[in-house]
Amino acid sequence: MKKLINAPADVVVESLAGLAAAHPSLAVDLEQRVVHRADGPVAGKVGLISGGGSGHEPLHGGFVGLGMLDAAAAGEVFTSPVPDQILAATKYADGGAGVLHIVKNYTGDVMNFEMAAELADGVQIATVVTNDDVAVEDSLYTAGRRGVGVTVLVEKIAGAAAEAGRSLAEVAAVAQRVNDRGRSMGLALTSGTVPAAGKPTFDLPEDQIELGVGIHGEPGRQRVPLPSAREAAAMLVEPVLAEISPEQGVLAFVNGLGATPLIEQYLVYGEVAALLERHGVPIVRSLVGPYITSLDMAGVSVTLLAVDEEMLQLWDAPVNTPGLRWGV
Amino acid sequence: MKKLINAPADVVVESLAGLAAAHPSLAVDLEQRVVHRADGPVAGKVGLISGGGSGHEPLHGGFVGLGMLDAAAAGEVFTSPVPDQILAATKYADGGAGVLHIVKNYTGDVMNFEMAAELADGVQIATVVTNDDVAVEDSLYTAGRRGVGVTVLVEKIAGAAAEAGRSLAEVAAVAQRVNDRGRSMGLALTSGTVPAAGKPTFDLPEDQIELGVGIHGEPGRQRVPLPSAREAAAMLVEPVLAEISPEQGVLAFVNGLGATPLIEQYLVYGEVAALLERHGVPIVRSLVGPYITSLDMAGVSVTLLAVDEEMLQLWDAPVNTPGLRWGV
Amino acid sequence: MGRAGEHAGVAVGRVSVEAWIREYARLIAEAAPRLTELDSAVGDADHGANLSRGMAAVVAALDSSSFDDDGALLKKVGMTLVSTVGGASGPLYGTFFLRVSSALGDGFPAAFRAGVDGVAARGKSAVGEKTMLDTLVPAADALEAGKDWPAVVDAASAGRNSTVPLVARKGRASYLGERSAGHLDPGAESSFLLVRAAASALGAND
Amino acid sequence: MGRAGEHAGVAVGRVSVEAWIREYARLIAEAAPRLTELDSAVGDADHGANLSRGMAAVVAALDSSSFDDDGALLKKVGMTLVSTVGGASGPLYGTFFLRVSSALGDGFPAAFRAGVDGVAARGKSAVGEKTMLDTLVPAADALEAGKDWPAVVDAASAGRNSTVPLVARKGRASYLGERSAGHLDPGAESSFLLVRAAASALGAND
Ligand SMILES: Nc1ncnc2c1ncn2[C@@H]1O[C@H](COP(=O)(O)OP(=O)(O)O)[C@@H](O)[C@H]1O
Ligand SMILES: Nc1ncnc2c1ncn2[C@@H]1O[C@H](COP(=O)(O)OP(=O)(O)O)[C@@H](O)[C@H]1O
Ligand SMILES: [Mg+2]
Ligand SMILES: [Mg+2]
Ligand SMILES: [Mg+2]
Ligand SMILES: [Mg+2]
Repeated sequence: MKKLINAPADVVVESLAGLAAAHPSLAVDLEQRVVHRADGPVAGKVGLISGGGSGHEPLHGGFVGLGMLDAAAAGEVFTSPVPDQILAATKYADGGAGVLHIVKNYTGDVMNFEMAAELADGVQIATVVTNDDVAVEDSLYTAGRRGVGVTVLVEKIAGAAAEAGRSLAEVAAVAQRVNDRGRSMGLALTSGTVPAAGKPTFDLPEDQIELGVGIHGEPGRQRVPLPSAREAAAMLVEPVLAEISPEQGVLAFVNGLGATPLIEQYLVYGEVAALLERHGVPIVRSLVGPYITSLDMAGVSVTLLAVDEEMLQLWDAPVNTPGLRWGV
Repeated sequence: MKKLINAPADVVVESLAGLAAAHPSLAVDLEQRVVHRADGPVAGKVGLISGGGSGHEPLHGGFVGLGMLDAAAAGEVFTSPVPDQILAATKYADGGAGVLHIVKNYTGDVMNFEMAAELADGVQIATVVTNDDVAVEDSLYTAGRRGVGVTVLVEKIAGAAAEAGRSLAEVAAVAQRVNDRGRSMGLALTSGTVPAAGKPTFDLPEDQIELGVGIHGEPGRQRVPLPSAREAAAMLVEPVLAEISPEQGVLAFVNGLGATPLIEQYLVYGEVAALLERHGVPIVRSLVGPYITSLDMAGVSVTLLAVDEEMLQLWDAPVNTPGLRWGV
Repeated sequence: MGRAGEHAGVAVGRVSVEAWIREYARLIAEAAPRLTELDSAVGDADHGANLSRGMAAVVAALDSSSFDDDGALLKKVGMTLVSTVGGASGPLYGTFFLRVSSALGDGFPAAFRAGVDGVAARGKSAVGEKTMLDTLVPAADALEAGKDWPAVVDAASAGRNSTVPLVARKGRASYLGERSAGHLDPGAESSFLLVRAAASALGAND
Repeated sequence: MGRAGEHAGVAVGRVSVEAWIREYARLIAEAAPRLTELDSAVGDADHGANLSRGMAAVVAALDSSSFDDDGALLKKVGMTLVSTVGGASGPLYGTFFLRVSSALGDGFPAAFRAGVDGVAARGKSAVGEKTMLDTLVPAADALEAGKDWPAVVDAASAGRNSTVPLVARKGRASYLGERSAGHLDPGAESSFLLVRAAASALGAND
């Protein structure tokens, strides 16, 4: 395993220390491994927190700041944070107007956030569970669809709603709506390597990809021969498009999973844009880059959000975080 | 070779098409493979162009926009653009106040920009050649130090100077000063793969790194055993620090070379910051992320710029490009 | 309990509860690479790292504190696991020990059953979904049926092995659908170690 | 020239100049993987891709245009290489052909020398720095000395081989310092092909 780390056990906390050193607008509680706004909690504003396993950077700590998250709890690599951390994040975010928990739908995340919410007396909590990954069947007999790319969009849009002074119920409602109107699908060319495991989570032959892969290196549903970028775009876009209703166009988000260079991400975006044009679906906003990653996995995911006017306004509102910044 | 592409020969133009589709503020001349501001040329403003081989994204096309470059010429992967392209970029950037050519010091880049400048009659041209890589000895008997990380800082700071209405000579002078006061060094954990070559440029054993590597996969001067992040930071910072005079502190830039995840980049940044603190060198600005990459190479580089008040003001000025954005 | 509990089949006492936990920690530390390996096939390659981190914290807590009774000790174990493991197994094993702690007064088999029920409630899961419950439920059944420790271990082992052909319906492995069949569930394996640890530490009292 | 130029040693004519270029294109296409391989060791793994892209464009230009004379044809070759190759070798080979084109009236050996001098001027380089000049300069010397084509090829080959032990002082390979020794320079190899192509196309007129 080749990584620029000291010891596998120290990766998360040392990386957070670096994040704090690089961004004076953020504070990091290294004990609890919680990133929070240095100027928080913002009195009277609904607080937004998220959290999850580490290894998906910039998600979530890199999305803390004005117009997005108030705090983020960083678990071990690919491991949900524990209730204590989530509780600490909740307190850092609590400006008296309640706190929204944005939870990616994984058994561990859901249970740990549940336990934290049970313990957080005195703070009004609402929870939105993101579950946008169409690679997973949403059935009563599974853990349900995973939360992936749409989480970034939920954090941005709900963050803007909170910054605009909306109530906890309103912020939760728009977060839920973004989740409901967004879907994603990803593919991997190579596996990532968890530092503590020391070797790639899975092996992929040189001529195959893992279609429908998760962001924790969970194998996908299917291995298929290495496609061209054009074919890959179709494999990702078609199943996503089948599950959304883009009456007013989409926000198209091509996400790099970690080791895939930007030149390929933009190339894939070009294919996605061409394909959507053939479908007559206008792209009204776009996002291209590594925003929700899976360590050093090579691959991309595509998220399409069927936007409405309100979402667009909130998307365009100022945001100032290490990972996303505009308007300020 | 596993890449999300269609055909190796089409990578550059198809990726540029994706860049243009994703960013309405940019226009792309796909024939000449030149990215330029959609609102350019800006009358009366000094134009800034750069260019070089592709495979270093977001450099340079991702740095076109308000407060940074006016146009960028994209060569084939790791191959300098040709004079025709550089000439086309020069014309897209020419608002009547002259054009600054920002050239990374590689034989091919220097010669092609030279030929373009010879052909560009009617446009006043100044050239700054960046050469900040301390891994290469600067001697009359070599091609000289390579231009690497400092190029991003030159483009940002000189771009702000041009946006502020300074003359060509003034913009060139500040660009030169940034180059002169900045130094870099990089290391690779793995080689990148040039699409047309189809296999990694070099092989590195699992327990070794290439120290002093270039951004084109040029092997470094030395192979050394895989260091810890702390040791790696020292290997990069010490030789850089030895060649700058940071009286007023530094801008510290930890750059991911492509496949190294952000969690490791921030971890390395933390080590760099701790080391600089031990040296008594204050960090007054920072930048962490994959800004000048080398396809899917794993590794990082460190650039330290000995700033002054003027550079800081220009650094903080608004910039609106796909790769760097703030204040707008 | 505070002193040896009497019950058909198995008995458990103060020293042996602590011994159970310490033996479990030892087995987890030893098995961590294998647990992570199993989790690589159907999950995210962290089950061994998660549990060994948690059980190391538990051992540290045992080393540095004293407890009024077994209930207090097991409560500490549960809270420590909740606070240090994360992922799915943290809340699940944490809940297990918290529930065992509360129900110890009813004897070990009933307390074990309470723990297992806690896992099912927290995980909204049941036997046959390819999880740790496939090990834990047969072990609880055997304990309540008054079987001796070797028989309890056998039941746990058979339950664990039953996960191999199953298609997962809960946890990360469920994302794999049919492809999850053919692999041993990592949580079923770690739960087997929990039962084996109980057998060697508590079974000594038989 | 426009018609066969007479000079000691080698002669060159209209058809054969075009044949030289076409033969060079053929050899480059064939050798591209090897050239890129050589460039992997000391450079950035693109020399074969660069030149084969350029020479394919040259062939396309030859196929679609007609030229008044050899000078015009070689000028087109040079401009096409400048416009399509990029990197270091584009300006260098481009300049080579542009200079040869201008000096053709002085006979092939003098024109070849002019091309080689152009490379040295554009590259600010000289023999012994582990570049294409190590092939081109001995070839120019042999041509001007009136050697026949086999001897010119020998001289080019010896020059090419001389790059192996050299430490590079120009181009990307110079970044390697001492580690550049022990590798054949990719440009020295592609220049050898240029001379070999000349020998088979132009040597036919001997
Ligand atoms: N809903 C559930 N109910 C019971 N056990 C579960 C459930 N979900 C997961 N598990 C168990 O947890 C194990 C995985 O634990 P671990 O790898 O530590 O957590 P994570 O899946 O969050 O990475 C699985 O092998 C399975 O036995
Ligand atoms: N200054 C120079 N003078 C002469 N030849 C040079 C010089 N620099 C490089 N070369 C030649 O160019 C070759 C490399 O060409 P190529 O790989 O196409 O360009 P790049 O180095 O830009 O990738 C080298 O092998 C060398 O022979
Ligand atoms: Mg996990
Ligand atoms: Mg090159
Ligand atoms: Mg796991
Ligand atoms: Mg080259």
